[in-house]
Amino acid sequence: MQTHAKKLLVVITEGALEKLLARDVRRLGAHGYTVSDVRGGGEHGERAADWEADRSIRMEVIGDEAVIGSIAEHILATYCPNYAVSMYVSDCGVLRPHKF
Amino acid sequence: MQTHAKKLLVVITEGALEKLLARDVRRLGAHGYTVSDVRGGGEHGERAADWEADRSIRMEVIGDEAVIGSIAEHILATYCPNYAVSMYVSDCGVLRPHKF
Amino acid sequence: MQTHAKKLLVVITEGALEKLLARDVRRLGAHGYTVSDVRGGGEHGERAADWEADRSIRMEVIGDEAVIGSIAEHILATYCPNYAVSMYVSDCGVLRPHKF
Amino acid sequence: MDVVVLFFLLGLGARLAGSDLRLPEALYEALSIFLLLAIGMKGGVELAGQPLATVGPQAIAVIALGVLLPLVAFPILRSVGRLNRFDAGALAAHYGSVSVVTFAVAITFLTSRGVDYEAYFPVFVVLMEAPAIVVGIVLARRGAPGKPVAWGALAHEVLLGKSIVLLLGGLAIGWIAGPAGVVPIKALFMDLFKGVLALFLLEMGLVAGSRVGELRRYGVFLVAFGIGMPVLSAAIGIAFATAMSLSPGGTMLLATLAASASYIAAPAALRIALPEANPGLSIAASLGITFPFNITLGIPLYSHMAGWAATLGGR
Amino acid sequence: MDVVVLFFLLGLGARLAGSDLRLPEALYEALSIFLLLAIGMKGGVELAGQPLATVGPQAIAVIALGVLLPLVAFPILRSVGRLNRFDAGALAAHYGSVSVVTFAVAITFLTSRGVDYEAYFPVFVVLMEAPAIVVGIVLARRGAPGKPVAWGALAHEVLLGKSIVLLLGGLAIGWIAGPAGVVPIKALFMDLFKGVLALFLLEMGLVAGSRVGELRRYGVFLVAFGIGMPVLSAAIGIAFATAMSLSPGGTMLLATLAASASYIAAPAALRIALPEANPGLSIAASLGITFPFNITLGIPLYSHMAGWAATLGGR
Amino acid sequence: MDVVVLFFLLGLGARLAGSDLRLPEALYEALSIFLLLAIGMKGGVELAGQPLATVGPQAIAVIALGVLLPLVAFPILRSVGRLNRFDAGALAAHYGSVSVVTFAVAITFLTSRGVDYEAYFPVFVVLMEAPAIVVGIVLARRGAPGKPVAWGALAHEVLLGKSIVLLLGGLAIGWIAGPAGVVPIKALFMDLFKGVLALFLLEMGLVAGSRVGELRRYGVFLVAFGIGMPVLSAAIGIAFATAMSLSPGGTMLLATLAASASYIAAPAALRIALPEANPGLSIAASLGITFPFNITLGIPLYSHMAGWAATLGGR
Ligand SMILES: Nc1ncnc2c1ncn2[C@@H]1O[C@H](COP(=O)(O)O)[C@@H](O)[C@H]1O
Ligand SMILES: Nc1ncnc2c1ncn2[C@@H]1O[C@H](COP(=O)(O)O)[C@@H](O)[C@H]1O
Ligand SMILES: Nc1ncnc2c1ncn2[C@@H]1O[C@H](COP(=O)(O)O)[C@@H](O)[C@H]1O
Ligand code: NA
Ligand code: NA
Ligand code: NA
Repeated sequence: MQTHAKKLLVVITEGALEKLLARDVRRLGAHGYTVSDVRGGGEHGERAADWEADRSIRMEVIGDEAVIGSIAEHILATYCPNYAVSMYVSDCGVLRPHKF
Repeated sequence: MQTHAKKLLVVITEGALEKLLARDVRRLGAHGYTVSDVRGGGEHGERAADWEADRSIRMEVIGDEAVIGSIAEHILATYCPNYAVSMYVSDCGVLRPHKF
Repeated sequence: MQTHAKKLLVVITEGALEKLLARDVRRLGAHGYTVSDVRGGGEHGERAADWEADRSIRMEVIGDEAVIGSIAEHILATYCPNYAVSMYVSDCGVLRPHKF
Repeated sequence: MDVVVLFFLLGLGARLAGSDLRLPEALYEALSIFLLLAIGMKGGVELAGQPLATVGPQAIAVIALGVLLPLVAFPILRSVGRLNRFDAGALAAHYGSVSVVTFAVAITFLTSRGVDYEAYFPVFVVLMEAPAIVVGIVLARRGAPGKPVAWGALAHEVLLGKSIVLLLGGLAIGWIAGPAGVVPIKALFMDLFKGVLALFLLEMGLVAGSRVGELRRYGVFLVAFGIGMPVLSAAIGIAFATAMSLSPGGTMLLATLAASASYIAAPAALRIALPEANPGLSIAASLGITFPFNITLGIPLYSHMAGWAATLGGR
Repeated sequence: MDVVVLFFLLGLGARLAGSDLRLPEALYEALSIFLLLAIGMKGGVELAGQPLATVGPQAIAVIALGVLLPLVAFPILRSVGRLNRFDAGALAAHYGSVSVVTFAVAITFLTSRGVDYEAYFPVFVVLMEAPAIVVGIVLARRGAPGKPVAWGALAHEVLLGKSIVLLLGGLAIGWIAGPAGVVPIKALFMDLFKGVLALFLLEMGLVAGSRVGELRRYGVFLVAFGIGMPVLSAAIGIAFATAMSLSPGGTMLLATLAASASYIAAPAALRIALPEANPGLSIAASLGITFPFNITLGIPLYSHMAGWAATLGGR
Repeated sequence: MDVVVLFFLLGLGARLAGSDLRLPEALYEALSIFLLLAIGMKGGVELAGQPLATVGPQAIAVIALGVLLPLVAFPILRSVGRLNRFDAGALAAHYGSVSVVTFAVAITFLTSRGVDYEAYFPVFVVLMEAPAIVVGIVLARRGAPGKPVAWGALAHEVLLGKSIVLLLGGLAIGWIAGPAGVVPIKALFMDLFKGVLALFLLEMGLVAGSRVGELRRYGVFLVAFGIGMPVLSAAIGIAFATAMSLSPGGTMLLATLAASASYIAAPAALRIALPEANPGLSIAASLGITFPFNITLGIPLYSHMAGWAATLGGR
């Protein structure tokens, strides 16, 4: 199995940002993204997902280091000041490098 | 905390493949798998999960490098030509190596 | 993009443990956690999530190596003997190190 | 226009206007389970009194109709539409199979006009689900290299899929329980039927609205096929109905079944059995064009066509 | 056979035939919330007119029944079944506690036959949920080393769990609002009750069907226990009912409550309080055997048994 | 107290007692879709007969009321509450906009007492959703540095959001179909209305119960504002209603709309348009205090206030 090194960015944040983030990551060069519904807790308190203003999402984006870096910086500057956001980056390997 | 190196394979694809993949990964040597419902977008367009033919899943499999490699190769050959599939591999550590 | 090394712990287990784990990880020093609903299969058989006693969750915790280590040890000792638990640790990088 | 169709237009309009309105997927699934069970049950209650001598030959004719329609559609798709064999086979399968919700709207149309029909019609819905799917796959695979069809898995997927299990289950329950037996559950399954259909159509409008955009990608042939094929199928359905001596209401229903395109059973089955086909194409056609056409203009048209046929036939 | 039971058989049959039919989990939860509230409310409305002098002593008897049943089951499970103390305690807890849906089917059985019963029976359902769970845990833990039971957490889990909160809440609402007060919501909670029960039983059939496979793993004792224990419990329930001077309908209902095995409150509570017990065992028995047995053969049998008891007692 | 309010209290009590009871999110969404459609449709059916000459001027007055209320609230929040401009603007927007469920409870209150009202009132609900949101944002942003408001995106979010699309869609469907046209779907949308409202209030009780804890963090001013502001708004609403010559029932309804605070449209819009505002603050106030106050004590109070106003006005 020959893999090619890419970066994986995971963003956990308020459901209200889903549409904005999906647009942003595409604009900043990602070829795709994946979203799931989550719940959890952090410095902004518990987000139990039990009604609409309380929904959280987890977005996953795979891409080149440069693309992932600029997405992360953008989120840090744009959303982190006013929204509940957790974000981390890790290494991953993909089989079809052109795809990401 | 003493961990043992394993590989984590993540496959994001159409809901229609769930049963087939679950069977395949077991057959190829994985001891288990985990599935969640996701939505997202990629080269095959947006998959909004708003009705049944549009559902996407995210499957996670932990295993030895060899097992994960053969699962990834199998998916690449069998499903990637005709289905929307994203796939990546990363390193992880487990506490109970016999389990995976 | 300047990232700081942290550990990511992923625990996949029975839905019945959600509240207990959320309490435990906070007590052991994590600043937060994220939970999603999953289904899957492992040594304890298939967990199809089709009714309440059969639900599984996936919990994700980001933290310092020491905190993640003590959470993992605690789960290993407390829950692994009697519950269906899968658990792995991986490296990740965060942009705001104080947050985790 | 029936009130339920207004719900479809609301969903369609909301999505085309750019609204994010979504029905939760669990609600969509719950409504479709309800509709399938209720339709089946209604037919089953009526089936009790029917002589097998009447229903048997009609059933065979209906299966033949399901086999014939994809055989008509396939060459059109190949020659006029210039589609590859996989896409042509998949579309032929969708258009030969049936849409249960289109059928439900047709029933609403008839009842609101006081027109009678053979009450055991849900049996025909069940019988028309599968044959076209099989024929479409055979047409696509015939002589083609590549992996053979896993007919066992396909039979499992189609015959034990949601549509057939619930329709057939509803039929069996209605038949066993009989008119008196279903009284305690009438308040749910009968009285709420049209309201539930309205909600389901709202969701279908939202989904159809999302597909309209894709039509541009596939061009004008698909739009023409999505309207022309149902009308052709309806005519064929009326010919069959006449041969079967169905009532005027039943003739219109068979025309509607023929004209309707599957978007539950067929997509699920074909995604597995014919992965080379582009699923976006079939769904854009069946949900983005044919379904809206059928429930707004098609059903009234098929009703007229059934009337003309009756006049021609001197009935 | 009542029509609602046919829905159970449809679900069971579909799953055993290998269908993937699934009800969305949200629908399952919604239906169970509905049933618990509706059953509670129905009882609460009736409770208004009851003298405490009648209900009080009966309530104490019912709690005693809930304590007795696991004490009967435990030694059987240990000696005949050769189960370890944890599994035996867990099973004893499940079988001493009650299944609200089995109760609902029994009520449907009685009303469709026009048999009266003490209308405040839902109070007894609430009272029988918890005691057996506590007794089962004590039996398993008694004298065993290991961590002590967190009784506080357990009380929280059981008393504030879905079943008791919604049954009790429904009772309180029905009691406060009274017959006139609930009229505006009757169309939802009363008229649709049997239809909702039917849908819920469809889901239960699917779930039960998934469990049947596991039975092989646990062997013949579990099957025998899953049928024998309810019948024995029903007999004990009838003895209590006779001592409590319940009506024939009430006698049959108490027999059914005794015979039914919990699959909502007990599994949730025991997974936390008795983690050493194998949850698959209890659920295979209660859902895979006892529930199907009760709603098909058990309820008619308990009705007969109640009749024999009445004849014996010269009533 | 109406039975639907008891469901709210059950949810509130269960959560405060520490129960984990949860309604699935899909059920919550399904219920809210149902309520919005049903309220809209009911109004639309009635709108058919109304002369535009009556409704037109009233509509303008209602929009003016929606603009005025945040202008009253903002200075109070800034000076007495010492809130920053963002939080003050956000709260003003919530309290100037409306809560559809509070409106539904008020309608239930009136119908159970046989009081008439202008049946096209749902039109006013639609008209009062948006203006206060715009005003609140302008108040917060006025003269402040920082990024400009994306008014286009905001209009999209509010005007194509769930509340307005479904209310307006329901209105249009009711209006087009007319009283006879909606008969087939009455069993779902009309007969079940109060039962569905009851279930929704159960969920609202659970959510409100989760918010009560947060109130401690925000202090006594928020509690006072959460009760005082609705009463003040109701008085202003009654003045408007008197000027608009509404019926006593309509006067009470306008008072309730004025008094109610949004928790669907406003939070969604403000989270995007005013991210600097703390969403916990607005939601703690509107869901933790004002909503419970309104449906228990507020609505009867506003009914009395409307009565006094009528007496004063010599009607
Ligand atoms: N240490 C953590 N590990 C995993 N997830 C976290 C962590 N901290 C926060 N989160 C998630 O990120 C969301 C927003 O975090 P916060 O801004 O800290 O409230 C929370 O609701 C959690 O779902
Ligand atoms: N770059 C990416 N990052 C994360 N998820 C992706 C990415 N590309 C595709 N996906 C996911 O994989 C699914 C199938 O991808 P595709 O075959 O590219 O359409 C999409 O619907 C997304 O959920
Ligand atoms: N090798 C694996 N890869 C991914 N997920 C697994 C694996 N093994 C187990 N799981 C997940 O962990 C849960 C509990 O595992 P187990 O205790 O092995 O039954 C399963 O239901 C799966 O969701
Ligand atoms: Na057809
Ligand atoms: Na019992
Ligand atoms: Na207001």
